[in-house]
Amino acid sequence: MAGITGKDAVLTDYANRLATLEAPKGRSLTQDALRRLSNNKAAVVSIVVLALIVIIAFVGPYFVPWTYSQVDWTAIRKPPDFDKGHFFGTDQNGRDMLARVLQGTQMSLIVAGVATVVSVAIGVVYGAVAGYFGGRVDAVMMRIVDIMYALPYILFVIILVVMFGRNPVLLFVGIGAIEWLTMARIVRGQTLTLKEKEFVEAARAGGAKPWTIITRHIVPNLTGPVVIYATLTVPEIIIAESFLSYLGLGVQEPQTSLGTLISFGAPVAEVLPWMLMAPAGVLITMLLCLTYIGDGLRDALDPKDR
Amino acid sequence: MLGYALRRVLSAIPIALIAVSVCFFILRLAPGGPFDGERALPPLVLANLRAHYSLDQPLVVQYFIYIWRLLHGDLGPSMVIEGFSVSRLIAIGFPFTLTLALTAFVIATAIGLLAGMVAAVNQNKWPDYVLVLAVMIGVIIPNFLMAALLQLWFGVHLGWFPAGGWVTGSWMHLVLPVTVLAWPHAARISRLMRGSMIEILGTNYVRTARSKGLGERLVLARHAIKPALIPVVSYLGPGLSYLLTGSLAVEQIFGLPGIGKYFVTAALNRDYGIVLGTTILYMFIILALNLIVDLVYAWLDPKVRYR
Amino acid sequence: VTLQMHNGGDPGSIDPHKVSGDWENRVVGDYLEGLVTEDPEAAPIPGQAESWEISDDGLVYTFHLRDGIQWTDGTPVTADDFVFAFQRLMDPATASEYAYLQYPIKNAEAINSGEITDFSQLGVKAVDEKTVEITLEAPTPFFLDALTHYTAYPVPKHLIEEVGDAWTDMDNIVANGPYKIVEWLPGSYVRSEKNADYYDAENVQIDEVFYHVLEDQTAALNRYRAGEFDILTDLPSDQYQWLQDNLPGEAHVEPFLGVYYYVLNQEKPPLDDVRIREALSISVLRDVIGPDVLGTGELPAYGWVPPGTGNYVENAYDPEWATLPYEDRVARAVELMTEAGYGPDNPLNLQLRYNTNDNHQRIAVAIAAMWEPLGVNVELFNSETAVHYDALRAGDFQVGRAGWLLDYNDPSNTLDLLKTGISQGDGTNWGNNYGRYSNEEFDALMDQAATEQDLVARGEILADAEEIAMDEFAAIPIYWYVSKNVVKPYIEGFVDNAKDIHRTRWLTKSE
Amino acid sequence: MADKSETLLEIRGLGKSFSIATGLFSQPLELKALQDISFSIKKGETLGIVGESGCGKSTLGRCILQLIEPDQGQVLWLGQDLMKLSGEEMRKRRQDLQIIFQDPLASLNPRMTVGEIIADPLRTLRPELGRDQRRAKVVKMMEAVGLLPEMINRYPHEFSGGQAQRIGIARALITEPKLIVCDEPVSALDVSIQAQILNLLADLKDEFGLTLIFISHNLSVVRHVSDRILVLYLGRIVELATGNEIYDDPKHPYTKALLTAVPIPDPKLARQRSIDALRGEIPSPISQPSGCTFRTRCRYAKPLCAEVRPPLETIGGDRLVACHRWQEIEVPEEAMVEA
Amino acid sequence: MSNTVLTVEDLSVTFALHGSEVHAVRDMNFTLTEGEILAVVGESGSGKSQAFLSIMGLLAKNGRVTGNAMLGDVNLVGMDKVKLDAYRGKDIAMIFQDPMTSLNPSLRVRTQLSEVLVKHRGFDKEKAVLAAIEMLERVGIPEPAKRSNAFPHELSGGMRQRVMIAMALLCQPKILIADEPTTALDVTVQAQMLDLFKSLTEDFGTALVLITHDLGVVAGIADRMMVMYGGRAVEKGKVDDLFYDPKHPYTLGLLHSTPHIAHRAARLDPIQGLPPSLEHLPKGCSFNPRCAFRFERCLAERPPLAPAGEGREKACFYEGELNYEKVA
Ligand SMILES: Nc1ncnc2c1ncn2[C@@H]1O[C@H](COP(=O)(O)OP(=O)(O)OP(=O)(O)O)[C@@H](O)[C@H]1O
Ligand SMILES: Nc1ncnc2c1ncn2[C@@H]1O[C@H](COP(=O)(O)OP(=O)(O)OP(=O)(O)O)[C@@H](O)[C@H]1O
Ligand SMILES: [Mg+2]
Ligand SMILES: [Mg+2]
Repeated sequence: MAGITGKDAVLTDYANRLATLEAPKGRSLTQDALRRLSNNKAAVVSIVVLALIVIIAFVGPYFVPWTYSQVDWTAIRKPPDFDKGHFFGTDQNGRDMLARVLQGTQMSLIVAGVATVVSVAIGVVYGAVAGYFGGRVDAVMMRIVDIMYALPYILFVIILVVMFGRNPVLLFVGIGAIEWLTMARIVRGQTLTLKEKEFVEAARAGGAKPWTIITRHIVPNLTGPVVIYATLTVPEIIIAESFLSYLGLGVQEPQTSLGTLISFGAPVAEVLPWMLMAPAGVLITMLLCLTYIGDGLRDALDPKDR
Repeated sequence: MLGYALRRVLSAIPIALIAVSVCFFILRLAPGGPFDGERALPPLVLANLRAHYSLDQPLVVQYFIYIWRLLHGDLGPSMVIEGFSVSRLIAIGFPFTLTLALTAFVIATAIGLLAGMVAAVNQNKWPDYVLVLAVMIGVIIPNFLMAALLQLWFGVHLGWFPAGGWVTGSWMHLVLPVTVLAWPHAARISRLMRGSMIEILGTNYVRTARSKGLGERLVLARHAIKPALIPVVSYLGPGLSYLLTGSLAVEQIFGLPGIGKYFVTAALNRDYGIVLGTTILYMFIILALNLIVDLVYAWLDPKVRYR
Repeated sequence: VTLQMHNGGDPGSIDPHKVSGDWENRVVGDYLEGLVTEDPEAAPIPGQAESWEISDDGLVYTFHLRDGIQWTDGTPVTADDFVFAFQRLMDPATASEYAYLQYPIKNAEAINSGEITDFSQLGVKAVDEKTVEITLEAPTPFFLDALTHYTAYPVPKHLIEEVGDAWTDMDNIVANGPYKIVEWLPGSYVRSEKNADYYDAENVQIDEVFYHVLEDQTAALNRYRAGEFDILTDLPSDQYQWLQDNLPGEAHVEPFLGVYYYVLNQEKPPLDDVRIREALSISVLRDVIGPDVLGTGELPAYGWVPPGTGNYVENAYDPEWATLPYEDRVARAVELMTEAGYGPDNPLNLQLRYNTNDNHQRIAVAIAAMWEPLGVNVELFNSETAVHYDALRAGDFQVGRAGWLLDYNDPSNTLDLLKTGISQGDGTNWGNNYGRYSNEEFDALMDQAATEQDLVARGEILADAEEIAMDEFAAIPIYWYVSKNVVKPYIEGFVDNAKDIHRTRWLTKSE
Repeated sequence: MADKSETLLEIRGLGKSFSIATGLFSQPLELKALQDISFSIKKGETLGIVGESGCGKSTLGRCILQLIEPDQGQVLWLGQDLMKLSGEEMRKRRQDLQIIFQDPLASLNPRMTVGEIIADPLRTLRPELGRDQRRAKVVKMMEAVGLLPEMINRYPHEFSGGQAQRIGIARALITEPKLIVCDEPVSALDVSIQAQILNLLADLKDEFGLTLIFISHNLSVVRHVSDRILVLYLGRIVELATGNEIYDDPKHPYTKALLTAVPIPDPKLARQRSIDALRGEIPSPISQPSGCTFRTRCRYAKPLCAEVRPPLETIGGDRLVACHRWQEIEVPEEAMVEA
Repeated sequence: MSNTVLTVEDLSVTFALHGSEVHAVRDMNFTLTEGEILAVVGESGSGKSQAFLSIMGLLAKNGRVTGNAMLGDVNLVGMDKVKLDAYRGKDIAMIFQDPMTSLNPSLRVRTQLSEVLVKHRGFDKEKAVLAAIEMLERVGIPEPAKRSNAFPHELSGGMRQRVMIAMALLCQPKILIADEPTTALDVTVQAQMLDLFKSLTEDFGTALVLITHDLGVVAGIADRMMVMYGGRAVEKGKVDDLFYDPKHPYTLGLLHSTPHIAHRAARLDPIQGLPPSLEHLPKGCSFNPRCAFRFERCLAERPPLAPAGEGREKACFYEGELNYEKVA
């Protein structure tokens, strides 16, 4: 009672000691989550592997004898050849696959990273706003999403290319435009139920603005599905990137990306297997790691799950 | 609720109109037309073709012509597949697409839910890790590669299933395409299910259910599934529409007669009629799906209200 | 006996006046037959016409129809059907893409372009029920060949008068060829059955044909390997070697009348400078493209008319630089570039446009690498087909990919591509001459050839024209197309030919 | 007690009904949770609200705070109708109006630590406070409600029911509001902590003129804290009087019944006493009885009661009662609680 | 009526908590006989709920339990979950403290009620629903047939609590653990519920564990009581003994801080100080920092729960008369 009125101020030695000695530091959900993430073996291994991939992708090119665009006329579509320094073989243009895989990994990492963040951010905000306000706002916002689903997005791509030429930033816009929709729907669905919870009412009673409620009370409780769907979005984005690049938006030859490499490798899986295995191997490893990290993160962000 | 549903159903028509209108004009912004191929057409031929499809009219007039026809239930001609009207193409291809998509949908949803639940119950134990691996393969490997690999392996090397094609009534022909379509869908479902299931399993009401000695299976089936389904259900609408529209690679690799490919190729070919036709079709499907999803929310969580 | 044929694309139509692709030709040529048809080697032989006479001046062809030929609904095929068909073909309202193939016919072009509206003035007449008389504008050495083309097929007049364009609907359609179409599942297949009423029916061995839609070549090969296809009409180049090793003799890769080339926009600098064009052309190491980059062994192209084209001189254009060692060519090219004012310090930046496709991309990458030593920086720019050709036509490019497959076996078919455009209204219609190459001498030679009666002389005039254009590097030919088929050993009667036409009626399948 | 003359809150003719969906296609039922509620509270006063479970007490609290929108009536805060305020203005008011929720756990955000939960209203209402200041306040507040500061980083599900309830109390108190709607604030607390909290509330009342609306089933507690007591039955006020009046001389039969049922913390007395619990059909708010809603369980009911709904009459001073027969009813001696 | 139905021995519950451990329950021992009503009172957060949750096998993920809880001759602690399900709900049922979160928000009340009967009694659905509705009526829910169709959020707090009660009673379990079952009920209904409990123990021999803070309730219904503090039982005995002659200072403190309906005191008299931290219990007796009667021994040594007179135990070294005035 000492704190407020001083009347019941008989805080015993013991309690006093506790209050001073334990002067507790605030720990946020994030710090807590990181600590708990570090206890999850699968996630930790995945983080290490993913970090290695990232490092190799960005540093590796300096140690590889060929560059990703260099043509070796003497080694077109050749399997791995250690004498010539084509450790992963060459493609039909005589370019070194290892160099290309490294460059492609770089590219895919950047694209996936940025586009995922963009699409998750848009999706979460959009969905939470629609779900929280409900009623007419929700109806209009969700019908816009529905329309975007129904429109063939290739059209947007074509228009974008024509209007703005090939600007790498547009790639993110292009991907962002398609990939946030489902996230928005999932988030909205969750928000619909979350906003009826009593703790949201409590927050309103505490004078919180709708925006505060959304960011502080709704969004943190969405982390589970959001983290999980985000890890599912990454592979989609990597494939979407290769498709958009194929259509002329985004990464252009001689630069490449994992998705593009795989789409070239797929038809020759049997005759030039090295063209598929290297990029597919990297992609699969990378995304599996991401999945386990996602799971770990979900668990770590769930306070009940220790 | 009924009123709400009615209002949504009625609003579908104006919304579909908005969608086609947007689509119509975007389509015309894109350079090139349906008759731009490798070879230049003689000018008169081109002019005649354009006249035949009213493309020589001012855009707004074309728009109104289209809408007028549309309101009379006519989706117009296809400009690339001249042998068919858009309605015929859809009438032929859609049942197939629907079969494929629904089969994949049902199977994948069931497998996905089950896998998600098993993974959630065994959280961070080996069945969990293995299941995650098994389902994620379906998302990680792009569908064109998956289709190619399955075709090569099961169609050519093992010869268990036809490597492609479609014979009416033959489920064998469906196996590989459905697998390719269903796998990623099952994966997404199971991931979402796992996550929300874990959350639900920690709630007090699951504790209550356990205290009643119902047995873990019943606890899951009756008490945990319903609330855990919400994020899954949110995905089901988009998921089914992915299955309906995302079958390009599957159709092209297995040579199937569905209409999923038009979603991509028609826009590339500037086949205005088909693009608009499929847009309308999908618009209605999506609106219907999302209406169902929204109604299901209210069933899953009775606190969700509709105005 | 059922033949499972891989047919590539989805037919857009099966109306002979509306189709344009070889995949449509395969279907249409099986159910309709013209006056003249193709033998296994794709040479013209009597079709619906039993025999014909050609007037001495080469202008009038008189065809005598066979007895007893009829549409599958029992109506006889008459001369009227042919007259009607040609009129319909030329009718501007039909908007037939390939009508121009029959422009040798008198007044055809005038009708097709709307100058003459009276269709009866077309040079195709029914002398009587069984006799068709065709009058030409000028003697045309390849006219019989042109008559094998689907644009010359008859159509059922009685049916079209009744149902119009809907005559190709599955409920209406009739046939006069060896097969009749019974099912069309867009996106999957077209199915034909043997036409029992066909005059040569007893020699037709295959009872049923599936023309499968499958654009993915690897998938098609997989299905071929799985035994689902008997014939592949295309093959993935990357797998050619594998096919030769594992299925020896089944892959048929043969020269085909067509040229793959890069157009150079000569309207604008820098490519209006012939030195630069020369440098770019001679520095392309063509020998590596077909065998290595593509893997199917397409032959290098240095000229404009594919070898083996009829009515032409052998090896007409064979530039001397082509035989030089590649290093010398590169050295020469560098020299030329220096002369033109470009070099390492002042690199030439070029945009290379191609339509989105793996093979085009590979070639573009390879050629960009070949140009690098000349100090040329290439920006690769791909776009979808519609946008690509839109840009080429609009002259909105520097270097662009294109290709030309001959419609009929005559050099004029390719050389016409380089003729100066015709002025039209306020601009010039350049047609398919995307690079806007223009040379009066060339044009004059082409006009001269058009009226030359003597085939040999004509051939030489055309060869001169080719030389003029190629010496000016009007475009960069890269390789000659090849036809690619994979045929199961149990299929007989499949004869490789330069037109890549293999009618089902000649095939047999031993099970 | 602080200056009582100022009327802080006045409720006029408040009504609220819920519609209950019974199926996809059937007409929803109407549940009248509150009807025609009018009363006022002066500054520094404590109004106890008692009544049967489900009679609308929580709903009333929520309506006052505009957490649910009443269908009818006015909620006047210092003469200003809260229902007419814009969202932004209402939010500003919230610093003065707080609520302690009945369900402790459900009202706590499962992904916030206790520290964050308690600090949450401060962050919105007192943004000028720095992090450390906020933390200091939170720690003080936790101590005041009997929570150990070392628990500051725990998540709600790691608490016992009573601890969760104290978190809710701390959250409501921390903004130093003028009025708190306490919905069963101490039901899950052991008597010692309950006493501590009640004392704390009393101190705040004395020092800052805190006004309370105190909803509870524990009549002893209500008696202890309340100046006046409002008795609700099926969404209507049946009696409103000062604490002493109610406890010493209940007028409404329902109030009487309530008082006789109060458990006594004395085993022998408790065993001797035969609780005359109310019998009879408990009416439902969906289909309320005609006339007096209590008549179905009232042992004094007469035919009149079924026909005419008794008005809320003023008797002696500020006292209100809604009963036709309040004057005739004698309090049975034995039912009264021995002192 | 002296058949022992439940024997709890050395029951301890700990929770892992980022680095430290919370010892929610330590060394708890008690027995329950048929038809007996045991009241468990004590400080909020002293481990009452967790002790019984652990017996039911329902601890949170970070919780761990040791000790024995013998139901007849089977040990519920550490029992395989599948086997446990044969007893839970049927032989031993629990009414949870937090009715809102303990009811499934997405299932109708009738479903949640009837399923126990289907499972343990093999009733068919309809019969089970009828039985459930009847039980709702017995717990005093008006229009039970209609209300059984409601979802939990449509019910008031007290109704939810009664639904919880109904749920636990449906199978007439041998042991009923009622964790603050009447906090949200008004007194008349509370009285009704207590009657119901009472008749249950009398008619069916159910042993009732009543966790509550309302000493009035305890006084009215319980036979024995157990007082808990800081995770331990500090005093056990007959209700009358403990009420009239508390032997542990904490029990005394509790009785003292109870508000009385008959007179309105200016201030209530709580036990001074803060409740102990279960992460770091004070050395010696956990109550010592707040105890007016402590002496040196209390600071150094923990008093064990030892017999103190007939049928009662206490954990306190102080043997003198407990009298506040004296100390103050
Ligand atoms: N999951 C958990 N993790 C950590 N500590 C917990 C957890 N659950 C409960 N506790 C702690 O265990 C102790 C005992 O909790 P319990 O719920 O048994 O208390 P209680 O005696 O029932 O109190 P109340 O009367 O307030 O309900 C409390 O101090 C609580 O903070
Ligand atoms: N959201 C809702 N939808 C439908 N009915 C509701 C809703 N909220 C409350 N009710 C109903 O309104 C009535 C009053 O509920 P309220 O929660 O105010 O009761 P209460 O007086 O607080 O009861 P308790 O003491 O049991 O908490 C109850 O009959 C309840 O069923
Ligand atoms: Mg309430
Ligand atoms: Mg408890």
